[in-house]
Amino acid sequence: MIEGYIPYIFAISLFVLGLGTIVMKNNLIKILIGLDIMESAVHLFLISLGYRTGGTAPIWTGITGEKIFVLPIPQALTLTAIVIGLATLAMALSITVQVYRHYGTLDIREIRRLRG
Amino acid sequence: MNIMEHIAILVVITPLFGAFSTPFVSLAGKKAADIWVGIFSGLTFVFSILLGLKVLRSGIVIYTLGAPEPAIATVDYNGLIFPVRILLEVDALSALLALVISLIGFFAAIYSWRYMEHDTGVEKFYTLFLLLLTGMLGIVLTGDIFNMYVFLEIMSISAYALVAFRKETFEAVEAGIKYLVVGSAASTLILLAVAILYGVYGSLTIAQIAHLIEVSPSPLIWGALALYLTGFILKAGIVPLHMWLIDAHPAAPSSISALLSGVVIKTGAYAIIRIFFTLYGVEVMNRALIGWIIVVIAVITMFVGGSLGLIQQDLKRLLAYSSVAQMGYIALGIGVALIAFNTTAGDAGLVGALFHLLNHAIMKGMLFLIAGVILHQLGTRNINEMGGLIKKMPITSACFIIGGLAIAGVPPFNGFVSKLILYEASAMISPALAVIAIISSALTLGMYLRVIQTAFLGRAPETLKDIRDPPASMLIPIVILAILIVIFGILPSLPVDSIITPAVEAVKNQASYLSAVLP
Amino acid sequence: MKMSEKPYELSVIVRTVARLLFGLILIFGFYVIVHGHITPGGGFQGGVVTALAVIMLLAAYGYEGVVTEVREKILERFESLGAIMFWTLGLVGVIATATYFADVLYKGTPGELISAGTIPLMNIAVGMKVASGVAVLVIIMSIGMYYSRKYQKAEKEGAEE
Amino acid sequence: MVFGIETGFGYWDPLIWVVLFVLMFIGGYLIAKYAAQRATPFRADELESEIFLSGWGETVEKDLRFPSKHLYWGFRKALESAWYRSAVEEHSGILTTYIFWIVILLLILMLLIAFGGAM
Repeated sequence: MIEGYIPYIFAISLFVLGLGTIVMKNNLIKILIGLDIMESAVHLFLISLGYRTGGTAPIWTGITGEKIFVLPIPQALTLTAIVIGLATLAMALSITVQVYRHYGTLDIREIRRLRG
Repeated sequence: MNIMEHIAILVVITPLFGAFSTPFVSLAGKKAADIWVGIFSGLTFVFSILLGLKVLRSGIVIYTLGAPEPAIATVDYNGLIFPVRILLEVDALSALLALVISLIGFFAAIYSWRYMEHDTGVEKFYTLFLLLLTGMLGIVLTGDIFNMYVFLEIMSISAYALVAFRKETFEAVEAGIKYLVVGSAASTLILLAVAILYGVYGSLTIAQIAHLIEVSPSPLIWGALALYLTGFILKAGIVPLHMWLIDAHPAAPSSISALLSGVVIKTGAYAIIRIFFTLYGVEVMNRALIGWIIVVIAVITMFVGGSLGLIQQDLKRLLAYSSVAQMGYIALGIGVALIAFNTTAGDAGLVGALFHLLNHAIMKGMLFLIAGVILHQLGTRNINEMGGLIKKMPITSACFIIGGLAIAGVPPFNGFVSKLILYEASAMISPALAVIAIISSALTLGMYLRVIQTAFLGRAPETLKDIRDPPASMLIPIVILAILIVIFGILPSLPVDSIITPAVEAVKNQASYLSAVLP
Repeated sequence: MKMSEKPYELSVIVRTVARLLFGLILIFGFYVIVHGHITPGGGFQGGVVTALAVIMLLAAYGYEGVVTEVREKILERFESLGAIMFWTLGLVGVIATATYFADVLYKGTPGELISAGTIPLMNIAVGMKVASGVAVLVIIMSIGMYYSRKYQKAEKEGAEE
Repeated sequence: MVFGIETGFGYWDPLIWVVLFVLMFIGGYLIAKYAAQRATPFRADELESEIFLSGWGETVEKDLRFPSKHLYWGFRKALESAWYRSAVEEHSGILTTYIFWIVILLLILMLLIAFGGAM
């Protein structure tokens, strides 16, 4: 039953990919992209936790009879996490603009006046 | 509307309302915004005291959002009842943390009145300040792991913005972006841990997950524990993930530094305690292994913080290194308590850790406020450019000397008492630990003696002629915190018996935390 | 071809289409917000759609063109107002002797627009906050672009002298 | 009012410490006062006022200060090459180092806890 695990495998691969990006890249924007990939991996993981085969969106449609819904709680969690991710990303990009204004570069090997 | 009934949620929503109403109030001028923030942080402090009294009187307080009961009967599982709703669960540990947070927050708010007078965009500063308070209070009061993550992010994002607040300086911007990247990486790890726990147990309530872990521990939860631990070790600023702290805490405005060093990193320590002792419970985990991991990290932390603090020239950077060292002491207490749970040593470790947490919040809060006074009056943070300050600003200098000696563990101040408890607790596990702790304490003494000798005693340089004590609104918080240091030093049984011991009992008594929520 | 007087603006086609679409996008955003409790979507999604209208204008007209029409100070007030509205709607539950966030207003029939108590009101509050918040965010970020353009221009003039 | 506190297996009473400290301070002050009365007064402008260091006359500046950076000099000198150089270098200010440590700690904790965490 490999099909059931495919989303998890994707999520883990994405997570490792994002982690690799933030460890290996030197450009600040690329690091932020890596962070966002990591976050998206977790979102994918959360969403696939609530998936049920053949399920529909968990909203009230008025149709009577037997129906399968996907689990709504992971979707709510993911939405919250997306909002938080958006806020973090916006903050990060705003500070990045300031970093560029002060340092004239986005190479993190040169943004290192604080040390020791 | 009975206030005591809703006291738990009021602690969280009072600063939240203050945060979003401040932009409107600041239309009436900066003075109005000052008063408004003072009122709301003061109200939060009062509500925290009331909450603490209620917890001490009637045990764990449960507050469910949107419904009278946390539990709901399921259709699928034959009417089985289990908690699904969002809830606040306040035991003595949470109440202690809430009290410390709102105390330091209140003083930092009053201090900010005059400290931030030369900055622009003060209403945004106040909004972020109150959001930071909201986030911290939410973390310690919530009974739900996903809400803990949400509040953690509210706290972290406000903290990133506040660190980068003085965006005209390169230091603030650089520290801000570094703090942001490592902080969000850690937050992602924590979110992954939450997702794993949700995937395994289908619940987010701490009590419910703890119950299920007790019943059927799955191997996946240990991966979640490692993720959690890494995330919160970073948030707590423990070595080897302390480097953001050293950059970020000095870069923030000083009232925020006091809050960051005093209480924000303590929420990481709180979360570690909560995860070990309540969420996972000591019965299912390999206490010796995990305890020794924490102890080893703690010992390294103490040494790194103490030894590197010794060579710093920048006053706020030195204070940040001292924070790292003191977080090591708190972690040492937690580790000892894990290794020797429910023995004399373990209890002493927990008492020491929580008492040191309280003491360090007071001491480091005060020291950072004083560093801000020096920066405000002198315009420099370099220790070598200061001198003879005790003649120019006697009250501030006296408070700094008290705080410096207290944090270095000199009797009869409060830092000595909590460190003594930690020495004895760790010596019961292994005398070598106590020796390293004492050596690290000596290093801390060295760095504070250096500051006291250079900056406060000796002769004043020619450049520092007309330096005075700061205005009253900056001085009063410092003096009150200094008085608290002395009182807690002379009368250690006062805080220990009244608030620390109930918190320790709450940490040890996982069953009552669970039974308060589970039907 | 002669360079435009306003280098930050896109071509006239883009600008016209942006002007035309502006109202439609706003209406769609409001629709998603208001129907948040009965269809997929809600305050956050609708708010982002609404903010997209402003962002589109920003792309077409540049910071200098938009900042005269959209006051970010007023949008910031709106953002705070949305948060306060959300907070107050939560407090309604406390005042009605239930708990915070309790759903105490008229529930109605499921599936109708006027139903579900305070939830649609909360959606509107969240939509207000998100729409103005995201719009302000992008406007403020584009200030950076504005300044860099100004510096480049100043440098070029300096080089010519 | 209880001043003391149990500390695991010991007992700490700050009141006794404070009382002893005050008593010894007063005692020391009295002894110093007494000695100052009894001692022969210091005569300036004579041979005794000159400082000899290992038999050499030493000229010393008027405001002799003990620079604070010499505090713990031995400790810092001893650990200079073994610890301080590498520790300061490690805090390089490069963001990748910071993240690298997160990954390292995560891997270590994963290995230790995931395979040894369960009781």
